[in-house]
Amino acid sequence: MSSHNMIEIRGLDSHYKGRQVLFNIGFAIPHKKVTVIMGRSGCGKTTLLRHLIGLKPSESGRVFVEGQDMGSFDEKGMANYRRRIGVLFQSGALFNSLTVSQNIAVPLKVHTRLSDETIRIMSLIKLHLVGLADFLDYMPSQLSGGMRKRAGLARALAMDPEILFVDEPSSGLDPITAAGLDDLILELRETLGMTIIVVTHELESAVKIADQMVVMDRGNLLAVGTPDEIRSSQDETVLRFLRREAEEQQVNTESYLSRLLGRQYKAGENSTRRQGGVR
Amino acid sequence: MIYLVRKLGAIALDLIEGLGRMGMFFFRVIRGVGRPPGKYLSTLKQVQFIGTKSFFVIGFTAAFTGMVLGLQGYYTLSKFGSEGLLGSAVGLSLIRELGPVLTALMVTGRAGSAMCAEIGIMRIEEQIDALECMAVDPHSYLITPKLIAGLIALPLLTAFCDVLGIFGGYLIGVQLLGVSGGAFMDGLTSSVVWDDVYMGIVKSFCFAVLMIWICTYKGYYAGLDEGNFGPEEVSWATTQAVVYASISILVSDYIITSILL
Amino acid sequence: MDRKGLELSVGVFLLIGLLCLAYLSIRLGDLQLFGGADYRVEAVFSNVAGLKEKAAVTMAGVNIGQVERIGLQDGRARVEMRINNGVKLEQDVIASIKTMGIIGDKYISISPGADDEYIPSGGAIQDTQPPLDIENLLGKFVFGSVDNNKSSGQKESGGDKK
Amino acid sequence: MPLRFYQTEPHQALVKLEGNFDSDTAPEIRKSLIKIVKNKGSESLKIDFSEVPNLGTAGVAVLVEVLRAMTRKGGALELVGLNDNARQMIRLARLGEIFQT
Repeated sequence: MSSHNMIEIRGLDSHYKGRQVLFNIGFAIPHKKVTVIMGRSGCGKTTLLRHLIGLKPSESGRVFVEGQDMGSFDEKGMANYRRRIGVLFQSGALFNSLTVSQNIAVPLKVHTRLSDETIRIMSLIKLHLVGLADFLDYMPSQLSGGMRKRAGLARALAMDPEILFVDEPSSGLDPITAAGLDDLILELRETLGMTIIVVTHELESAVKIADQMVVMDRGNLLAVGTPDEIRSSQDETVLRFLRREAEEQQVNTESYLSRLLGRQYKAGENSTRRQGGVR
Repeated sequence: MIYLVRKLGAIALDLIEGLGRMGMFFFRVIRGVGRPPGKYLSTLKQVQFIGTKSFFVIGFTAAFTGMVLGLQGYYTLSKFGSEGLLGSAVGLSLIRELGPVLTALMVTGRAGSAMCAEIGIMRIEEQIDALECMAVDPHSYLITPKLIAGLIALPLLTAFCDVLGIFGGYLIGVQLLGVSGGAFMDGLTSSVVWDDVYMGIVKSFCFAVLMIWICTYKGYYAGLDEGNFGPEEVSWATTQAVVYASISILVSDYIITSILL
Repeated sequence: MDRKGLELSVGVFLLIGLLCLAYLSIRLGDLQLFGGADYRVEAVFSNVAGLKEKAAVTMAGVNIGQVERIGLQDGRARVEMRINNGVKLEQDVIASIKTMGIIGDKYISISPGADDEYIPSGGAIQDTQPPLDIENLLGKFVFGSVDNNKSSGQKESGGDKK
Repeated sequence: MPLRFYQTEPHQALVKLEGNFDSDTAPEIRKSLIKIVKNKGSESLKIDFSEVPNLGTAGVAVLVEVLRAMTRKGGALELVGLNDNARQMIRLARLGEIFQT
């Protein structure tokens, strides 16, 4: 295991309700870099993320954290790993019975012996960072979706994590706020040397923030490289993906017709893999 | 035929897996008692939610149940000329049976369903995942306070229910139907013994555990069977939680009665 | 809700609940919180059919204690009772088993004595009377060897039961 | 105890911190610092960070508290020997101007 890799994934398969959603994924996430995992919605990005934060145990294939197999972590090992990470979920996942500042205080109250006043100042610092300092005592239900997401980011940063996982940071945000979030991610890497993993389908923001890009399609790894490498890639599917060409159009027509007309219409290989999976 | 046998096997395996999961769930919740974070405030909130806010409902239920018992008891007992036994009839049936069961059922409907829905929503909104990712044990953080609060609140609510029910029976029997107040109270005090009160308390403890366990478990694993997590799964889980909790309260009531009697 | 309000409302709940519980257990359930408020006496009966533990012990119709345990001793029934401390039993009291009402519970009635000495804690009542054996009575009535006043009532109730 | 206290001049105090100043150590450091601010009538407090490899947000928050306590007494707080990491941390908290880094 090379020491400059924070996380390494090898030969990871994943099933969800008897359907295979990840096929033999393998790549490495370098230290103190921004890695963007890209792909259309439903391509397995979020599932991959759940493997990386240990919410889904890997069946075949391994996930290594600094050379240690995550599958061999006991409860304590997993807790230690999770104290080093921060996760921003797609919906923000704020606890809706607590105010914004209480939300941020949750990990601090559980893991540290800091005084209430220190915790309050820390929450304020984090909220200021994401531009929500005025909303300290709001309930999550009083915030807009974008604000909730930013508050979720503040909570993910509460424990000064070494590794930050972000699921779809810009979905549901207005363009200006989304750009602000991208800048913040870059600033975090720059100033604190955080290892950041971002899952997104927004090509523009991906290219802007990524040190390394991972392109996925239907549970398969298409390409790994710097944004420049990806852009200059010769691989057809990657190119199509980048050009957002209606690649699905033809294949989809086929599978669409087959679904409409029933069995007699022979579906293409792609579409069978997509719906068929493991029976 | 083979298909049927296979189906049976699958059902049995599912059942065992589910029971195992329920057991593990309970174990983790119990284990959470001694673990950080401090549970003072969250337990207090839950006591307020389960206890204080159920006062009105329980009081109402108890008073009217007691009144009906007074009415029914009077007409039945007066046929044998033993109206004097009304006090002991009302007291015994409330303290041994109706108090614990009614309280548990009302609390299941009022607080258990809400708990299930609350946890279910936290599940579908990834809040439980978020807790896990902060290395906070959701069992200990979310559910243990509810269990402790349930164990505190339910016996007290049951006692409140008993007293108010007896009051209701007294009101009807003595004030309305003219049974002698002394006879009512004397029948009550002489026939109720500590064992009856003890049985009521034991029952309410068991019901508290069952109710919290089932309701939070159903919420925690909302949508697990279907594999998708949405509002429908939460509402389905809530319905199931209330039904299962109520049934197990009634079944365990029979079992406890037959053991303790 | 702020913390003080929360604590107050929970406090009120706990207070009311505990009061109800205390009322049930001490006032109605006769729970003895402090030992030493009573003393033990035993009595041997030839027959205690129908008597249960926790049954009342009375004198002149006043509750003075309860039955603690019923056991067997040499083919006879040995009954342990707890008697309230304030009540002293003379050495020559008579304990008899009676029935409350027609179909009511069995209880022990102690008739007062006149002796100068009292039964100490752990002592025994010497004179006892078993409950009326209704079947026995009925048999005697059928064969006409029982006094009429007493048996007519017994016969009726016995007949009801059968 | 990762804290050393010197009274350099009658009205000046110097505190030298050693070790990480993060959420694990912050509670203790906070207690000592607040005590120093309260007890000694120093008009200015200097905190030496040259032996602090890592400053976390918890540390920054404690510094905010100390600063507040000092200003309330009319004193001043000076941070010296900050390394890059600490400087970044303070800047990230948008407190660079307040602490004059």
